[in-house]
Amino acid sequence: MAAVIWLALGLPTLLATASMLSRRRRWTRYAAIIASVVALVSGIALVVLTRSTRAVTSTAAVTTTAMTTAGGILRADSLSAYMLAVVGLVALTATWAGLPSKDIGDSSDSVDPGEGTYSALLCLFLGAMTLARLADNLGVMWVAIEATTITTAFLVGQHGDRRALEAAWKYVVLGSVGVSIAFLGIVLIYAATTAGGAPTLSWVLLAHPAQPLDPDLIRVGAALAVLGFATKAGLAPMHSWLPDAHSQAPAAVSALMSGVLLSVAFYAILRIRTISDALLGPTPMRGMLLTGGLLSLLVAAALILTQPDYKRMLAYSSIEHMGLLALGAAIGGPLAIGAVLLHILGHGLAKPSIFVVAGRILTAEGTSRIDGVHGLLARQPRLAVPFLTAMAALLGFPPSVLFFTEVAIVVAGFQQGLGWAMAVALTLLLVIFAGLARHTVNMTLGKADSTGSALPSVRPSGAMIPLGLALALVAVIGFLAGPLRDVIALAVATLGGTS
Amino acid sequence: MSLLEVGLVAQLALALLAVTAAVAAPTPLRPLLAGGATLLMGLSGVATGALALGGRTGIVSAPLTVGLGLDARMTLAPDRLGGLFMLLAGAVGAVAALYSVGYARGPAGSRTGCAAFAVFLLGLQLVPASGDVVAFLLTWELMAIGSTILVLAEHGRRDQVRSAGLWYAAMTHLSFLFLLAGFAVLTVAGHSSSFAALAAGRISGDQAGLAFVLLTIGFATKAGLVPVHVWLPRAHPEAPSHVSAVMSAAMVKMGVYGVVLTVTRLLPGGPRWWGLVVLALALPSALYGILQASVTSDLKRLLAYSTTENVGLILSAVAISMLAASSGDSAVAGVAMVAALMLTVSHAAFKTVLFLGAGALLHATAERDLDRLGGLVRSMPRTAVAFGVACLGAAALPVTSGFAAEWVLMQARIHGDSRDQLTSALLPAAIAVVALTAGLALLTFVKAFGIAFMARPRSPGATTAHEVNRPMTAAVLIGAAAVLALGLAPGLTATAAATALRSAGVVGAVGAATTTSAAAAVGTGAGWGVALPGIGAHLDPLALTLLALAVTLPVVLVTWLLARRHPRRDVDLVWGGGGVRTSPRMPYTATSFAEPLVRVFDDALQPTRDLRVTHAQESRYLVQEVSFHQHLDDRVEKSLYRPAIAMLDRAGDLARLMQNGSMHRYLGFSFVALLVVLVAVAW
Amino acid sequence: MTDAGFTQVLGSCAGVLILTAVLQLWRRSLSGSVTLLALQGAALSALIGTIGVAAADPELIGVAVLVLAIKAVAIPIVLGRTAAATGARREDAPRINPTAALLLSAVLTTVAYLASRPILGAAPDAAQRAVPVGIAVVLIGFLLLLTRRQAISQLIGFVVLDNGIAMIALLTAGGVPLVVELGVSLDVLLVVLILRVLTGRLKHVFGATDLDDLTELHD
Amino acid sequence: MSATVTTMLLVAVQCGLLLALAPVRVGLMRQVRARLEGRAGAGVLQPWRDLAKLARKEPLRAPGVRFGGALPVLLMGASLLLVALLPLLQTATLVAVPDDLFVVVSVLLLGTVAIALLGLDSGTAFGGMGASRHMTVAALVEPTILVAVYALSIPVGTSNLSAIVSARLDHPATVVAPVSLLALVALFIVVIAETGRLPVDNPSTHLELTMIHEAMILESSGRDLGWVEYASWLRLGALLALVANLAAPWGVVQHLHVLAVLIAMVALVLKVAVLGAAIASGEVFLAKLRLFRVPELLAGSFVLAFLAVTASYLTV
Repeated sequence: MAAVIWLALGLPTLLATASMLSRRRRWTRYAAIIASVVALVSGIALVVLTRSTRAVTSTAAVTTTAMTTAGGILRADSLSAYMLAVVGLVALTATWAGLPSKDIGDSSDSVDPGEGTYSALLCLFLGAMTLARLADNLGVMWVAIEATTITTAFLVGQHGDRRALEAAWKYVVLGSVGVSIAFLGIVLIYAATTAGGAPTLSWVLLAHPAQPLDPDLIRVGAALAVLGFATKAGLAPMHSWLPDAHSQAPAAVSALMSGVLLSVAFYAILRIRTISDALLGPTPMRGMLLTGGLLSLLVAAALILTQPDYKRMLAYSSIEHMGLLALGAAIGGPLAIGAVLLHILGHGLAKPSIFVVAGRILTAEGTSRIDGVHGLLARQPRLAVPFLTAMAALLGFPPSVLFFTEVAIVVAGFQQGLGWAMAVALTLLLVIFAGLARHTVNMTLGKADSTGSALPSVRPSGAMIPLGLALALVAVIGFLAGPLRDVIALAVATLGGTS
Repeated sequence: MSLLEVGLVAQLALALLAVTAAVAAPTPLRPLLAGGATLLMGLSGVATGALALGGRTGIVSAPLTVGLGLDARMTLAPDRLGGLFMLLAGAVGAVAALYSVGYARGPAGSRTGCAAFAVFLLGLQLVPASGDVVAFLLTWELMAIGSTILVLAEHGRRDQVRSAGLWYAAMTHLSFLFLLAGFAVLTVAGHSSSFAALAAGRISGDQAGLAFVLLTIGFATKAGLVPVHVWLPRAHPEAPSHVSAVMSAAMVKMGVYGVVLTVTRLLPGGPRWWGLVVLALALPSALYGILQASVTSDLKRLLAYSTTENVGLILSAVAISMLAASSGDSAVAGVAMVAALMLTVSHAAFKTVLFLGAGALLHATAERDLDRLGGLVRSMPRTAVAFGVACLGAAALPVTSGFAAEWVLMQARIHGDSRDQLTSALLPAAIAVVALTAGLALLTFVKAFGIAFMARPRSPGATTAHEVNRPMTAAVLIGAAAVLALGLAPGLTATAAATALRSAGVVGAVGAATTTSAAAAVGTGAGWGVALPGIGAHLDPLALTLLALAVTLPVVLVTWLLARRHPRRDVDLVWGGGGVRTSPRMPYTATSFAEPLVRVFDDALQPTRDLRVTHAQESRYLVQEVSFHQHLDDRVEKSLYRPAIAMLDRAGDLARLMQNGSMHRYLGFSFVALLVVLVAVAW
Repeated sequence: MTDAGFTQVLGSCAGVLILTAVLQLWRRSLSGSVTLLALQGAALSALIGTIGVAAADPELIGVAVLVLAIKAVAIPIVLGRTAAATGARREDAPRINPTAALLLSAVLTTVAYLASRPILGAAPDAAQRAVPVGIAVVLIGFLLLLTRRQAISQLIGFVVLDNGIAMIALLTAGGVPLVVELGVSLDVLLVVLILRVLTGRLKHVFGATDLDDLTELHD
Repeated sequence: MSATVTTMLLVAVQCGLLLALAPVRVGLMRQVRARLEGRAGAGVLQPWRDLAKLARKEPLRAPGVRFGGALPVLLMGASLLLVALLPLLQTATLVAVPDDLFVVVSVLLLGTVAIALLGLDSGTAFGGMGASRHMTVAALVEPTILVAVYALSIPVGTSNLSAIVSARLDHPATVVAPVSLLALVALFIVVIAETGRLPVDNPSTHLELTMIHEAMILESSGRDLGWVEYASWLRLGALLALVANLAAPWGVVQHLHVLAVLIAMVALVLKVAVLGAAIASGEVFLAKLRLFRVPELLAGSFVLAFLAVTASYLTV
């Protein structure tokens, strides 16, 4: 198992180095895809391994410079393995679908993937996310998450124009500041352990009920850590970087950021929530996450309603989904947490698809304004059909898995006596639905001849297979009870949601 | 695997086949293949529904990744009540599918259109089969997405389609969210998501009340009750006609099914205010719906509003039943519920024909504005006959299904309990409302038929109209035959309704007693009629028809004798009203037909009128041209929804100002959040 | 080192840290700010060193050297060069004038004391008593980020914030594990480098490094 | 002779009686009016002579008119059915076809629809105008009818007209109860409106802008017109007889006997004649209401009916 973990971490780094150094551009095009496959395969391998042993505490790999007292820095359990598989799957969708075909020249939204640094950064980004999933040490997890900011900073600013630069600046400053607050929280959590004489940042030990911890410090620390990671997870009011970064990054990068980067940060929140809940009971975290979740839904609702830009609209839709996840996490319990984990997968598959399509629409239409795009279904069915399908999936129409998770989260909310919060959330979801539906309909439907675009219609290109596969997966995973259900149950158990 | 389970699986398989055919078949064959498969699916729904209605049981379940129960499954397990509605949905779907074979050209016959139609019907047929919350919501949403796609199908032709689709999508989602919340409350209160367990759980108290209100609003939205009806007059006209037929005749009924399911099975024996809530929704809907229908001139919009009216009537019957049950009058409760189901079936029958007929008119003339139709009885005799029969049904005239159903409803009302003060105050008002509704319905459908099919063509399209192709005429004629058959033999429907209620445990105070009373309250009288021994009334339309024939026969004979001696003479002009008879501008239009009514209900309808007078250039005292426009908006939409939407949009614009791009402001958000957390935690 | 002496040194280091932070709010010259930042880094390093010596912990002393190298030397040099490269000399018009900012820092310090109540616990030792100062430094760093218009100033604010966090880490838990510390330091350095590169590009594209220009992306 | 056959025979007698007397009743009313207005009048049999004349004439058909021949027959059939259903001579009704209130109203409305369609079928502006007004009045009348008879049916507990009449015979006091009076007045107004008498419609005018009934039948001629007129007279006769029977139920056969039937026939003729004469003399003093004030009249009658219902709750 240790070998798998090392492989998962090592290969992306290796690929990054290789593509940085390599002069052969044909090869580096596929580096990120290979890295994604590595993450996916190792994730699935770890899922299988953790499942077959059925051990929540599995063997851990210890780094050479390990100075931790107990356990190791790297660790794979059902949860992290599942999350790693999600990263791999989503990254594969994003990188494969984001691969522009060769015949397309330089256009506003395509990046020449042959450029070594681009591939290298993508690989490093993937590696950092893998590390964040596999780290047992909160500190290392923090480092990995901060590393995602560093690796993506240039990816966001890839285009190099004013807007891209602005987005990158905002992204780095807001992200780093937010994550710094998270570090402050982690520091305090660490301080809480010193009282017991065995200081540790190991998540397993912290969540262990026998661990002597200072409750006050944990309360403050967990609150600050969640607040900090909420920045990277895109929860309101720390979300401000997100629409800018998502709308300016190349499609594949926005896809990756929205699909997995947010959920990586959210994964950290989930783990910290477990620590806090084990010691203090659910109340403190519930308050924070409820506030964050409802605020995010509110922000999404308010800003989607009259949003003029479709890439920003999608970014706000990500905020909406993160808000839902936060609500689910606030609710707690096996039903809600299971739904949250599945929602991460479902959203992770649907959102990259729609971001990639949005990127292609931008290429074809030359504008990212909603009122600049008309009658897409009639003019560009190859863009409009996947766009509509992915939007329907995101809106939670069955058979999209998001339908099941939303139902489960709402029911779980009522179960936990949070009916009022659910009522607010449902109201906001209706507004969001109306807003998204309005913009989507205005973009895609209508007469073909009413185009306002001055540009000649560009024939869209790019792989359709990954989009099709991803959306098909979104449609069937709600029903695929067998293996996935067990995996999620184990992951929920890992988060202490067994009761 | 029981026969019923086979039926359920067969529907799924046929739906899959239909979707495959829709996607894979070559364009010329697509309507035939996809429509054929959909037709079969509808028929399998009819068969399965009949089995369930007959009392067969069966469960089909599918595992889920995340489910509500411990075992995370969704189940299909129709009971008798569900069986009736599945039968209904299947029958309507089958007729519409037959029609679509001939009708579905263009957008409605595209790959997406055909596939969405199959999905729509599948959802529709499986909603009443659902055995738990997840299955219900899932099939409900399948229905929603399928129909939304279909409403939007003709988006490339008219611009209104988009706004209609949006209204529809938003209102449908509203309905879904209310249902979700309602079922969540129910699931929590009953500790189970399975309908059987919930029914056995006997939930009561505040939670039951909350669940009831949430579910009722959700279902009312789907059923198109005022004030959540706004999608109906927009979506129905813009959808392809066979889709509007299914939407109006069957999908809207799922709202009715939901209410009946809630009050008879999930939350039986609710307090009296529940009945009042339903009544308060139902009566205004009936009146408002028919009033709007009577003054509109868009044929499909008229039919849509008429749906609101009919659902209002149906639910008023449900409300009477609930009120009667809560005051312990089980006979009336049973009869009223039977009346509700009979009205449902009857409305399904005639509304299918009306929408399909409207589609045929649209197909033949490219017009759906009554003001531009006319004289079609000559060019489209078969459609005219079917449409006429359906109009009789809609106006509840003998001897159609609508008549029998309204008769049962009226009987329930007449015998409604007057023991308590509130009911006795409400019942006469209810009767008056229903009577006015019936009167206006009469006017509306005289207008619809008379203006569309009689007099002279008022537009080029109407002049050159031709009878539509065979599958379409076959579909409308089958529907019309059903309207007549159910009218002549209402005993069939009544028995089916009573049977359906047997499993539901009927409204009422205590399950078993009322169960038998519903069965006892309704029976087939002599022949095929319907008898209500519980309240001592019976009706035999067949005998009535015979009597009518008996008294008309001498008249016909005399006419025949006279005609032999003095044959009819064709002349160009009889009296002619001044000799301008031949002008298509002369016959009364739908707008002018409704004008007296608009004047009577001026305050309620508040039409916007615009009178423009163009003066002659030479003198201001000479008028060159006068133009008069009158426009009737949906008042509920205008005064309730539009301000709300405008307010939301303003709020959205304000929110966008907040996100103004300033780095410092964004940091400020984070900073404030940090301070708040720090202070809150220290507290 | 005596206990009293330890407390004395600890106190003065903490004092320098907060003082440099507050002075940052007051100073307008960018080069002055950079110097203050270097001083603050040195104070932080001294603080770590003091505690390391007191606890006889070689690891901490190593960390102190690392911090000295990065925060007192490397980062100020990088910043100084950036400032020179972009040609920005003064923070002319901060969003809040210095007087208000100074008063605000007093409020923030109060908040810091308020907020550190649960952290201090019942019987705080000498090191822990300085925690509020750390929180105050964090908050003041944030205030710098919030009020400064120059890109470099924001960078400085970020580093001040980070110094505050490092100080809290040291005071509450005696520092974080070395592997984490290494990662964190590397990250901070990289963030500063990236921001430096971005500042350069800002200068190149916008012709200035005034953050008020960055308002093109909005709803 | 079994009860059913007897009942059927009586129904046939009832139909025959009204068929024979309806034109006479019209003649009588016209005669009364004429005399009151100081004219000689055409005699009570003039309507019969008119019918005979119309039967001999050939009907004309304009292009586009499709149902000019069928609708009058339908109208006539509906009117006859109405007559057959009402408890005019006897309170025993056909077992298979009870004289249920709703059935009666539906049959009445069937006739209304037939004549409105006739107006629309003609394709002229007047036909449509008449149909429109006719249907508007019908729509507004319906609530009053139902509520009024509902008020009458509450004490009896059934909506069967024969049961209501029978109950009034058994308890004559109920006839003068406030419920009954209010309901009867309401019903009377409704009958006036539905059958197109003054002040709702003027049956003897051809002034285009005010007419309702005449506008619809302008295009009919020959036997078609004959049927339409005959049917209208029949309807008015039947409804007047119904009102008369509700107001003064005496004479209606409860226990079958040949003499009783004869008495019932005489009583019916008398009641209708008196009522008709009363209406006719009343009409002399009335002017036609403006069309758009008709709803006020109908609303008034509705309120009366509604009060009747409320009163019925008070007395029960």
